[in-house]
Amino acid sequence: MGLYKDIKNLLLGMKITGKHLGRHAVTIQYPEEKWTMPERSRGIVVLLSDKETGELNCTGCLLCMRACPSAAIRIDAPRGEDKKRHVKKFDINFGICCFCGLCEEACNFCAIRMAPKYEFSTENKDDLTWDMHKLQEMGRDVDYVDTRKKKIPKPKPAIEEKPASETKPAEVKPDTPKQEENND
Amino acid sequence: MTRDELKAYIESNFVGRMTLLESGKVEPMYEIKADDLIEVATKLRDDLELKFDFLCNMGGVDTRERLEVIYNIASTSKLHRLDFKVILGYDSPAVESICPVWPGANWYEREMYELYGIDILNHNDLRPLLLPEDWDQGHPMRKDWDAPDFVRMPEL
Amino acid sequence: MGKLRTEEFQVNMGPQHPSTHGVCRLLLTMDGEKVVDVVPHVGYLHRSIEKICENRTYAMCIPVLDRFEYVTAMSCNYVFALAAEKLAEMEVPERAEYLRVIMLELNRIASHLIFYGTTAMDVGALTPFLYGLRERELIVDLFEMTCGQRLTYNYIRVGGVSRDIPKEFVPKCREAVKIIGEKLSDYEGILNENPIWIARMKGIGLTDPQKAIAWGVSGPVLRAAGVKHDLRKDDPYSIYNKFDFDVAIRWNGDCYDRYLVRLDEIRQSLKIITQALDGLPEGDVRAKVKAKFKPPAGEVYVRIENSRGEMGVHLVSDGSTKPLRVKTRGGSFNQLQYLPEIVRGKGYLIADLVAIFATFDIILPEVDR
Amino acid sequence: MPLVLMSLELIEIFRWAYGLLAELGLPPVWVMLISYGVIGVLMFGVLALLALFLVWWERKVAGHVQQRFGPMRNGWHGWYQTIADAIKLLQKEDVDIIARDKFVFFWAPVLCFVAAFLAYICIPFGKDLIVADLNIGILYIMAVTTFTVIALLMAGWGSNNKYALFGGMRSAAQAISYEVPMVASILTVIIYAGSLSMVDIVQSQNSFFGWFICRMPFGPIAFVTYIIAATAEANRAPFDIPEAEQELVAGFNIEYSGMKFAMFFLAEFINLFTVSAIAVTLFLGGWEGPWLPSWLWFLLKTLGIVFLLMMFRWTYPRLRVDQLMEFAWKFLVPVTFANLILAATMKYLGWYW
Amino acid sequence: MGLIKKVPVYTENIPGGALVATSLEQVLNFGRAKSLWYLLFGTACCAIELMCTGASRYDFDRLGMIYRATPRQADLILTAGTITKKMAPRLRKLYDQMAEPRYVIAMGGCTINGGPFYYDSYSVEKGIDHIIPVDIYIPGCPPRPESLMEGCIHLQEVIRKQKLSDWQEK
Amino acid sequence: MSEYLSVLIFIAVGTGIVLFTFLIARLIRPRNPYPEKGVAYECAEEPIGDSWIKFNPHFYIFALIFVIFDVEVVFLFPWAVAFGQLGLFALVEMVIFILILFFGLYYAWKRGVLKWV
Repeated sequence: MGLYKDIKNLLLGMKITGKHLGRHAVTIQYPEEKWTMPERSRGIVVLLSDKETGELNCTGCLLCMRACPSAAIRIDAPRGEDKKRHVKKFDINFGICCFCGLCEEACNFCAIRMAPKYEFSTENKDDLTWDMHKLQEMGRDVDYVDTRKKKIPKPKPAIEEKPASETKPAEVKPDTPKQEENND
Repeated sequence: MTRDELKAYIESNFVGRMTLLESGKVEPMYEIKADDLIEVATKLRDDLELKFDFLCNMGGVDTRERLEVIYNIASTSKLHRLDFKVILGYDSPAVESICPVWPGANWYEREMYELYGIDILNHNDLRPLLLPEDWDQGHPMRKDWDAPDFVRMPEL
Repeated sequence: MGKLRTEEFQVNMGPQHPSTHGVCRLLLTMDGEKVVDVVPHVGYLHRSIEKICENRTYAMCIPVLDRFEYVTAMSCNYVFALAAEKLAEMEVPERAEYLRVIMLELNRIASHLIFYGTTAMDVGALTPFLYGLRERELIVDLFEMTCGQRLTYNYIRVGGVSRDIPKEFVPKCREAVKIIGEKLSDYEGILNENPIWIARMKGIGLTDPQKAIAWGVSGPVLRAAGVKHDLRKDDPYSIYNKFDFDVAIRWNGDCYDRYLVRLDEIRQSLKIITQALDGLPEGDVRAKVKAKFKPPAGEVYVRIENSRGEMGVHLVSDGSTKPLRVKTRGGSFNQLQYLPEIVRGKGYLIADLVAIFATFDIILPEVDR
Repeated sequence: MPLVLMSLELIEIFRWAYGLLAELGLPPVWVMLISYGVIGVLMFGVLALLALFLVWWERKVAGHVQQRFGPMRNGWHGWYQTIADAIKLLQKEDVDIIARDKFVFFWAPVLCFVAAFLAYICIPFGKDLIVADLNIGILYIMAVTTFTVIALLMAGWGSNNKYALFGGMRSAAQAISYEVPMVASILTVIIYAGSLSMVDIVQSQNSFFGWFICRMPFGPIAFVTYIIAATAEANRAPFDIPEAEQELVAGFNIEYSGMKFAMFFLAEFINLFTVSAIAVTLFLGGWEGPWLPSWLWFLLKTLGIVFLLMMFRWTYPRLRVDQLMEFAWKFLVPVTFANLILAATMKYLGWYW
Repeated sequence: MGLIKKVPVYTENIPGGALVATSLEQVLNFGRAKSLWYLLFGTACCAIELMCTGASRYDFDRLGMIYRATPRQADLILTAGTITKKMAPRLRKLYDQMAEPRYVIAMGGCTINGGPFYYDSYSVEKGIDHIIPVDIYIPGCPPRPESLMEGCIHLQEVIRKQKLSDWQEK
Repeated sequence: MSEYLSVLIFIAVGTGIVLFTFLIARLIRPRNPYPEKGVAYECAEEPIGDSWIKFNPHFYIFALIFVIFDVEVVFLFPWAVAFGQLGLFALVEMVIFILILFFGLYYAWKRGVLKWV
């Protein structure tokens, strides 16, 4: 009896593996087909630019630098004559960055964002420290909802922005209390 | 036992041996004298009302003023929990090993010995646990510890 | 044949060994194929997380603690957030609590699926490993959709969770729950009653409940030895007392029971997730937390039921923005301590040791921190 | 044209080539030497290709069982993946290991391969398609393939590594334990075939119901016990304890790199094919079959058995070393010998068909 | 031994010799690139992603990459996870024990620079390039399986560009 | 006997080809030995003690039992081949032969020899 049961269970195992043999693989064949990254994916940190002027949104407030748990962000933004900060240097070392997304949450100016991009292997360690321009370049094609308060929306981009704001209401909502608290 | 019952019970049964501290936020936190540790711990474990048979956690704390050894104990049958600590000074801190009471303390004590430099008396095996075998730079978890290649987080 | 004695010799198993799940070094004293003694050497992954946390603000600690136990990073997030909340005596919105429970339970399943896979692999069956990871991907997808990362989530924060779930989360989660529930029968069919599997697992690595408690062993390892100890029931945190679930328990305390307990736990977790999804209220997901979060001075030890046993944090605050001391506790630490006790002198073979190590489900970051 | 292909018997090519060689007017000994030499080289080529194919196939089977693909990026479904592996292994450094037994270490892979290779002298690939129909055929194969064990033991001993030593010891103990039930299962067939020659054995099962697996009731038992023992002999999971990755890291070949490792790898897959080929010859009627040419039948049947063994590997957990031994001595040996006696009795009584 | 290095030198003077040398180079490089067997070496979080990459969804085997448990047969170390000061000599040992040609991919922040453990950590090695030569760096904490595969494909491209004459340098 | 010549030729051809591939590999492979590389691999640790040790003697007991059975099998082969012509006497005799051996196996079993450890 025991033998019969054992054989039955051994065959059951074969049946299960055999069953899978006929099924289609779940594999995503990476270089040819790619997994569509969810928009919240924290692939890489980028700097966002203004949609119209093309200039960096960053105001050099250093909030992200202070929020970074691994101190991967280095900003040099001295105050100019007009008492405003001008971003001179904005380096992120991706060899230190822990991709936690705290910088994105700290930012009040839609300047820094985690973008769903991931292909950045290099042969040289120094290439992993990205400067302002590279970060900006990477952020060019990142779509975002401009929630900065100082901007007065012009009629033209407002129409374009509408569908974008509909797609990610969930993302905007939790950001709202965050901004308030940072203004304290 | 509920928290208040536990407090009352300990107050009546451990007079003068366990001092309630204010720092405990949720569970009661007591202080035990270093030389009284084993006896109190044994009693905590063996008392039929308490039955603290489970050592959750223990470790050293450096508060910049003194060293402490914290013990978090629980009971798997009575489902209550308790914290206590032993307060030590900076010069030659030492505490009795509580492995005879809770054998699970073994590695925690080894870890404490190497990271905080708190000597464990009557512990039979104080080999380094976490640090490299050839470590000679002192006790890194102390607040004033420093080493040539130790990079502090920049104040931003 | 006890008279025939041979030389005892020592073999290193690890730090780089396929079945030590990371970088544990087991120094085996062997007599032929028999393991006479085992001495674990740890610390190869000692990353000084506790020291790092002492120099970070409370918000920054959470990403660092993600790496404390990366297989169930949600639990690490949660246990620290819970400790900070207890210190600050903070209320968390109900929706956030529900989301936390969903995430914790999903992560528990993910962890147990890794356990299922690695254990099967350590015992020699290679295919279940991939089946386990295949279903884990579904859970990882959900996490990525919600918080953007696959492994280090930084999702559960002090005062709630970082973001609300996206719209498509609930249907996708239900689907994943359904699929995993269905696939469980495959998992069981391929291993549970397999005579080879039973021969390898039954009666191996017996744990004694009293000793295990004394050594601080917790979680599924303890429950497999017949101790009904589950912090979700015994010391309920979050909103676990709202859900109806059973504590998975077995009585023999061998490898096979530890394996079964974890499979049962997957079932119970699925049950909890379904209930939580059904009862998910609307509302805020995060309480108001000041930018400079400063809990009052004091100390607290909180513990939760992780997939590897009791996970706890002893958090000491001196009233500044940075914690004074973060003492973490992971289940694997005690279980690895206990491992020599059950192997020494029992005459187990290397293969048994591998099976015991696998079913203890020890992962090294929890031990080394 | 397809019909012609279907009736294509490879042996005709060899006969024609042999005829050419014989007409050259060399002394007969030379003709024989040359023809065997050429056949040996050809056989090596065939086996190398076969092993490459089997490795690829194994990876594909594993992939599909696990709902993935296996090699995909080198050619259609990665068909030249294993060729890349071979080229890679060819240019891999051969690590000089300190304090080993150099002689043993060097010759172990050679012996391992040669032992696997020698079995192919009397495996009938098709009708008349056999290198030499030795009259002790099956006994010879059994004897020769056992040398693999010595090679593995040598590898384990020569490596100066404890894990390798474990692997070598385990493989020796395993192989000798499973040799007995394997031979006993084979003997059941031999009682009926009345000959040790592989060709005779195939010819004695001339119809489907004449296949030894269909001879009730001992045939299926002998077949199953043979397959179990053969899996163990070929060091395949669930009996792959000599190289159990999770226990012994890589077992006996732990210190081997480059071409020497490749020889073990090659021998493992050749052995896999050998045991399947023997199973086909003994139990499944060898090359017998309608419509298709005989060598194709043989190949198809053998690959079927190989596939079965692969499925075993990707389904079952691994037995522990002592369980493995106990299974052999306490279960397989009694069962196979009882089966042997049963078969002999039935043969004597004439209750068979 | 080392003869292959001289092939370009010998074939220089023969007509069409360069072609032979190049095609030989290509064939050999093809073998090296397309059959990267990686050492089963994972220390921390990245090891889980490495496991996922090997699993059904991403399937490392597609790239011709299978794991070997022993360094003798491995071509590639994927340093998946933090390398601490205690582990560093062991990593060096593993690298030493690998048969050449051998390659190293530094996977994840911890191995590149110490990652989140760069500051305030007393026990983490700040970059494995102090210990062993690294070919490819993959940022991420941990890198996604796709990033890892991209890094491996990158490495394959690097290997395929190698010249016969400078093979044995590393 | 000409068939048996093939065995010799195959041994020569097989060994030759293997050595030939070794030679080819020797020509194109890199070679860079240094002392650390040659250390025996033991999970990234320095090996403790010698690896050539006195191994568990049970292994030899298995070998002994195997030898007994293998000798038996050698007797069985001609018996099996000629079984068709032999008749009842051969059958009974071989059954007795096997039973005697099995008695030995049973004895070993009971003495606990058939345990790997």
